[in-house]
Amino acid sequence: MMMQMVLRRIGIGFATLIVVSIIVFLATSILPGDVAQIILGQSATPETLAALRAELGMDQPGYVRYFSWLGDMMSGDLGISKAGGATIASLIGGRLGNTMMMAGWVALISIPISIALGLWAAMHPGTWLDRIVTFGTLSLISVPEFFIATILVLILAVQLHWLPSTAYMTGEESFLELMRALAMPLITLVIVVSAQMIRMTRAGILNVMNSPYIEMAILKGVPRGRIILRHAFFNAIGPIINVIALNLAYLVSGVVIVETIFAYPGLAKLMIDGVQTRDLPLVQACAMIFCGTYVILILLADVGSIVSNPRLRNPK
Amino acid sequence: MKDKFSPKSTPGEVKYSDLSAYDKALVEKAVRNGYSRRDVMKLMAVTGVSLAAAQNLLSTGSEAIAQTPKKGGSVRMASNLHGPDDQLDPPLFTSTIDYTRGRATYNSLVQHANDLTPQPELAETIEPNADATEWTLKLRKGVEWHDGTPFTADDVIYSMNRHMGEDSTSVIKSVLESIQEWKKVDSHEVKAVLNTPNADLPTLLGLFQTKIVKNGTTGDGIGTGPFTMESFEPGVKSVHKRNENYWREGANLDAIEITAITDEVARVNALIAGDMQMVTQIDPKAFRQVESAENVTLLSTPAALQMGICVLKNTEPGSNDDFVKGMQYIQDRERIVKKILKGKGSVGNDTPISSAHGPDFCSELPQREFDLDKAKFHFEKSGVKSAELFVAPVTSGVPDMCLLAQANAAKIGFDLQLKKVPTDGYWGAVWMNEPLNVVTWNMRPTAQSQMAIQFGPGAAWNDTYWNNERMGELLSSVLGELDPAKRHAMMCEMQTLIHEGSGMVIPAFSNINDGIANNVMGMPTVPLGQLGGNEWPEFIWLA
Amino acid sequence: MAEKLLEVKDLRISAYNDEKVEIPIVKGVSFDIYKGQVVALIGESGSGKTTISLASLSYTKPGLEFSGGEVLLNGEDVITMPPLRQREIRGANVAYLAQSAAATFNPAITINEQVTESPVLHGVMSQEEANKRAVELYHALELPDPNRIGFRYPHQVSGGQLQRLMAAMALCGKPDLMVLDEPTTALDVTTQIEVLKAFKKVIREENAAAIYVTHDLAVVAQVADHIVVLYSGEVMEQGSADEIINNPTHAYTRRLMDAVRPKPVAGMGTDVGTEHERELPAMSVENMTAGYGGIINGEPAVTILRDVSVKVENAHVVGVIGESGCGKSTLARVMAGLLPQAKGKVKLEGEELEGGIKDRKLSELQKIQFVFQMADTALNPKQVIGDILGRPLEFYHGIKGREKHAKVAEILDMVELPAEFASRYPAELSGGQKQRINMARSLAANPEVMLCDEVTSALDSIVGANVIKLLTNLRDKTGVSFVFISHDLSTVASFADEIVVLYAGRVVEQGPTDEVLEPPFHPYTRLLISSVPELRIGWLEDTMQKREMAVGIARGVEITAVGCPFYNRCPMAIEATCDVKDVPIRELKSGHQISCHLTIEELQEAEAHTQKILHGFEKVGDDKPQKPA
Amino acid sequence: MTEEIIKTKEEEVIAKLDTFDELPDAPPKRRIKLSWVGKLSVAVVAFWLLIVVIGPYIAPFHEMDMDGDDSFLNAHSNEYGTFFLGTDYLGRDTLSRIMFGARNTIGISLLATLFAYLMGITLGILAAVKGGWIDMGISRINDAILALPTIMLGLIVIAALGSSIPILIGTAAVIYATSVFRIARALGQDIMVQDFVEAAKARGEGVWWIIKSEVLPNAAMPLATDFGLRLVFVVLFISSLSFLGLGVQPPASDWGSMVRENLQGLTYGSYAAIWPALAIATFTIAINLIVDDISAKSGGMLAKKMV
Repeated sequence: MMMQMVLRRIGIGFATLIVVSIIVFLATSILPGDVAQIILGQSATPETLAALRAELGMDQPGYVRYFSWLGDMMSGDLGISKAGGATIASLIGGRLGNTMMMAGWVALISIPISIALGLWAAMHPGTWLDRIVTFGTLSLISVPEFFIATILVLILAVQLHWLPSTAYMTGEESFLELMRALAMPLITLVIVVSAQMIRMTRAGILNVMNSPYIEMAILKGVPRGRIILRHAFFNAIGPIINVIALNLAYLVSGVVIVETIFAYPGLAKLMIDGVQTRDLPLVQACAMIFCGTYVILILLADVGSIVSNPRLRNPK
Repeated sequence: MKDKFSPKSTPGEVKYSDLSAYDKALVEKAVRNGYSRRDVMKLMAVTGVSLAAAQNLLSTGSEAIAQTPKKGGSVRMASNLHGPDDQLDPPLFTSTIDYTRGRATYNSLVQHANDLTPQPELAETIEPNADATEWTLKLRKGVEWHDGTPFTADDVIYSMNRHMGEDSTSVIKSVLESIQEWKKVDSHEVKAVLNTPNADLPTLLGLFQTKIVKNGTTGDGIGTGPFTMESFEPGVKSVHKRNENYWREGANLDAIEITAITDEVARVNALIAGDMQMVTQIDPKAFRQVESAENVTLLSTPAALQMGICVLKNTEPGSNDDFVKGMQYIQDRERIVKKILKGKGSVGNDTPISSAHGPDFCSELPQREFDLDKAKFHFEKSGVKSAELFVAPVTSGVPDMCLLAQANAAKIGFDLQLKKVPTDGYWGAVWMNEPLNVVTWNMRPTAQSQMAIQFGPGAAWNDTYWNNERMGELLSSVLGELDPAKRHAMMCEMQTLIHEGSGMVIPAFSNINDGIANNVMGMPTVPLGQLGGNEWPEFIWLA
Repeated sequence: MAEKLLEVKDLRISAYNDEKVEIPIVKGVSFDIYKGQVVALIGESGSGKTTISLASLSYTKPGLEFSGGEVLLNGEDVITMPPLRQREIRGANVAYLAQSAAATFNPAITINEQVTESPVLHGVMSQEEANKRAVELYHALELPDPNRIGFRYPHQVSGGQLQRLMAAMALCGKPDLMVLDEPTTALDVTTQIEVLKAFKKVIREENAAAIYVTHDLAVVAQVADHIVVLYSGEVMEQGSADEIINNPTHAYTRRLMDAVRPKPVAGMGTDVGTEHERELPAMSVENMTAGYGGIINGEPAVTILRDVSVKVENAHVVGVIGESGCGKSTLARVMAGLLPQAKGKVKLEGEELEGGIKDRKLSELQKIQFVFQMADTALNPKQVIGDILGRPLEFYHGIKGREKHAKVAEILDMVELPAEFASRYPAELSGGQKQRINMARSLAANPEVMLCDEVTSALDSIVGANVIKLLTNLRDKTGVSFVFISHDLSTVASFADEIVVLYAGRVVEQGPTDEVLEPPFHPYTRLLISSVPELRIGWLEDTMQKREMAVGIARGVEITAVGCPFYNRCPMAIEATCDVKDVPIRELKSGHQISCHLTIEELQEAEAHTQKILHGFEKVGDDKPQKPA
Repeated sequence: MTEEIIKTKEEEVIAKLDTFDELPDAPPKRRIKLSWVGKLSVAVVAFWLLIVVIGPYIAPFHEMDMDGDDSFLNAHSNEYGTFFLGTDYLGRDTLSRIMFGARNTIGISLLATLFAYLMGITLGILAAVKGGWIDMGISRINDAILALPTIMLGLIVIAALGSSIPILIGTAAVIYATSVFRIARALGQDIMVQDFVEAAKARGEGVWWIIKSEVLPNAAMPLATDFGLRLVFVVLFISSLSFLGLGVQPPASDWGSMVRENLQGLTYGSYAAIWPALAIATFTIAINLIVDDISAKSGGMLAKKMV
């Protein structure tokens, strides 16, 4: 029962990834202006172009390139960056680390905060504190994140000089120095992500709050804290896990703007650069990583909510 | 003793050393800002000296600033662009960040002084033959590569040959076309054989891409330069440590870190917040912010950094001269300089040459003014009702300049549509392809090379496809001409030809605007690129 | 009499709409409850009975507010008490038992935790004590496997068991007062009476007081000491159970009485007019097997119905009865073509029909109409009645425009509703009215056969009775045949011409109503008949002594492939026969069939035996079952 | 006397019963009632929609007139007129640009969202009704697009096809159609198992009739509330693209790029970036509040009963 569902989810995940790979390949191969031209820039002359094109092997038909590319992907060979000439693995390596580190810290901070605040707000619906939380989060998700980020920089870095305005890492700083370097993007992302998750947690709980068993709990004289934490939370956990997963995916792939503003060498920024230099293998590799992460996270979320559901966990 | 690089200076009455502290500071600031006429006037007012004296004072001043350095410390520099395609291989250098890294890591045969006169670097002497068709270069002895091996003629031959031949992917291949071949004379002497006379060869040998790499290498960071490469991550950053057995006096800083912050707002904030000591490309929007911040200085170097609109002559509508005239007359040049460049620039006269080019600039050529009636007249004469201009932010101010042109055109009922395209792929796909597009050119060290590269008949980058035989003759003959007066006359004729006939609209020249922390001293002011023509790594020091 | 436990004085509760206009729901109700007394609040939906009962927990449903009067629990007014005090009394002094245990048990928490939660939270007892107490209650409530059932999750036990577990939950904290809100309404009769029995037993043992909320007088008769009859928030009449039941004074009470169907006995079936006679049966099902999931060589993955044969004569009402899950709805769905059968034939006027709707002709579809159980969900909330009724007219008969309007009015009239309802939305109708519309929609198609799936079970007794009346009229007027599916034997018996008894997907007995309700009975039919509560105080006790009840009940229904499905509950089961051999169909006179391994004679004999026990000596019925000689 | 009263009362009750005038057990469906917050929000949204229509005609300046005394000035006036909200980095009137920008920001988002809904609902309902392989196929492709980071997708498409308003609308529409699809599909599946759909099937109705008159009317309300949220996302998405220089192109003004291009002014007291940011915020927050207000009716009632 449960096993079947989990397996089914995994199957779906794979199917999705295949489709993703096709879309990514097509999407990237419609990019105009070819790498050779980009590399040579102003000095591009017909013969130099031809030479470079041949060298880059841009003359085979599409499907051939797709399958060879897919094959390489499978075997973990991400190919050579056309522009840089370095292997993509080497380019991505460090960036992926940075992205993961950032995502990790943000998750570590924001998830507890969000769930706590979300539950707390759901526990006291209609009170002015609840209103503050709901309106506050609402406002935060309603303005562009680059605005939030810039305001924070102007206050914390430019005016008060408390924090560095960019996430510049030398690589040999101590843990504290590192935290200081990452502070600004961290804060920004925590704010952006938490706002989402708080709202969803609250909504998820209140959604369950309409069920008869909650009324029963009230009629049994169960205190509100326990109603929320024991009776409501465990039934709302599915959607909550899902939201967390989505936000994690966003942290890995969607933070272009924050990375740009804070000059943080993350994967998203790398992909942008890749697009701008028409570095297709690079773009494809990044895209696949992003989608892979997304699919896996969603998969985990699904499995999580399946497992968290007693109906599926222990069959009749 | 090792001889030291210094900008050449004419002897004058007033010495920097005998100025009061206040005046010293003033001079310093003037030098920093790349002294403009305004600065000179100020100086004359203060010190009550003659123009020449003031000029000299400023140059000696800059020398003085460079002369009293402190050792130690390190700086972080943020350029405006970088990516996975960052280069350490000189022939492929395309961006400021590449140039800067090159400058820190390698040397050229020749180096440019603040006033653009070529100075010997790895070449001790450069001697032309009578008709300047064969140049003999004596190479510096006792120079060592970072890995300890000695620098010889073979390295030079190898490096220079990489710009030549069919399969060369060198960015400046076409610029060095006049060189036929490089001959090795002995271990420390080489010959350059030209197919046409070229008095400016020394200048060309100082281009960013002509850095000398070790024989057989393709720019792996082993150079003879003032700094050794500690680490290099394309699109992230590079770290450089002082080269302790540098052949010259050597850099003052222990280390420099070179990175880029692509977001202009973030870049400025980083400077003001003190995370970066030097940043390039300050957008005019941010001038006030930088100037009003007390811990940083806005470094504005007058240069012939042209903000150009290319009207292709080989196709509609550019083939119609009146249309070009119309485009030239709708440019509100004063306003561009005042409003868009916030005064940090100079009015252009639809020629690529500005006062920054010194004596070769044709000041006699009457300035073309903003004149809507003339524009209306010419547009109507041309019969063209509307046109589409492809705009990319090739340099700060250009898009806004086009917006202004559009607004003005609208006033006289001409419909100038702007098609904004991103910079990526621009040079490949739009520039020299679309009938109307925008362009910017880094200032070339000589007026001749500047005009040759853009307006030489059949030149690879003749980006308005304006081919004029007379222009061609002048371009080649001027190189042989050694009499200043005649030379100036020829220069003037060429500029007039461009002003009248070409498809180039150049309403303004932008200064090179960078920001540095106040404690950064001894900035060179070479107008060839960002941050003193990227010459800074070897010379700056921290007060 | 013991001292007062709860005193309700002129209680008033109101709803407030968006304009803050007061809408009184409870209009000044007063009654008392003494220790150890069971007070029944009886009334139909909208009578405010639940609202009143909840007031004793100082609770009102969202949107409602106390607007007057007082409710004294042990002399303390629960309406005015501070929130924290409210929490104290809830669960500790007053416990609530909701109608649907399935919904009120938290699916994510084990039963034991939920049962013991309240007393432990209120510090009435420690977790250990609570657990012990819980297990005791499980025993007392005759729950299977009482020592381990607590560790299960709600979805792992049957509905009847959950209902009893809920009682355990209420009782665990030894409350002074229990509020039982329609606790048996959702259950099958056979389950209902054992749950009733269990409740009564523990209430006695615990000497607890209780408010018993229901619309079913027959049930009340079994449990209540004192009865309060409510109508739209007002007390119509109240008094001791005996008074109310044996000589009600208020007309409304009498109405309620009438709505309670008498014990099903022969001769209740209405005789059929002959003007609609035709030689072919309107519809028939032959040796049909159906179920869900893919069909592998004629056997569906999950078999619901096995080898079923039913005939529906013209202008006849065929009542299909059985417990939930016996497949009676499936039978209707197969006939309607909503679920293609795996085996066997479905015939309309002798013509064999295709399995699925897509393969059936429009005329065939039009002749067979399905009436869904829940009018609430069967009517599109976004369509006005006019459109709902108009559609079949247009769809089958191409009637449009003014003509359609006229026809709609006509049909509304047929179901005794005013024509102006055509412009209303379903939500603006009462349950009964919706149900009429629901049937009217099928009528509009002008069908031969109407398949009515539990159309009355969601309705109040009086309303339900009216619907039945309507149905019979329609049959007589139009000559439509009805297949009337219900779990309530007495309802069916009251007007069906034939009865089909389904058990675990098999037809165990079928025939003319009179025949079926006469001995000999199939053991299961017997069980059903004897389970229907009678409006007679003491009926429950009597019934409980019948052998077949004492056995059977505790076990669940098993759908078996071979042998007799009733084997595991049958008091007369024959080892190694009933469980393995296919069941023979015993033909009695005039199409009366019983499928049982016992011969007619044996069944007759058994019936006599039961009667002896019933009217002979008093004797508790939990001793060993013994086969009749 | 009293007996009589009681008698009449009895008769009333019985009369009621006989005329089948039963009390509706479900109260008549109320139309959506908004709290004062909700009403205010509606006003705000209405205001902006009005600006979308008339903004360009009532704006004191044209969006590309550089008539201000200087860039980054706050409110002032000169021979050209009064700059109520000051000027932007090129000395253009902020107020006018906001008025013009409304058309782009809101207009584009609105259109994009509409198209997203067209696509999402059509495919979603189709998948729900048809099920099987069609459902499987569409869902997988949908998931795949959903898996691609929105900004990335936008970036690639726009890098490929250039940035024009139709392209922007198309891109946003496709990207957000995915989430609409999911909702529509879920709703569709829920509705398809409702009895009244079964009834329609039993009657022999065709798929399209069922979709048209059974599924869509019942899916309308939830989809409508979701529309608001979706719209907000699109507004922010467009703004983000503007941040990366891929959004609406100059001289056309859109709020996102206005915030972007004037951010620098903040450091020396120019509000040129604040006003458009406020415009975005008021619009999006208002919509969110309306949605909250509507959905609040469903949730939280019981929660308030907790002690």
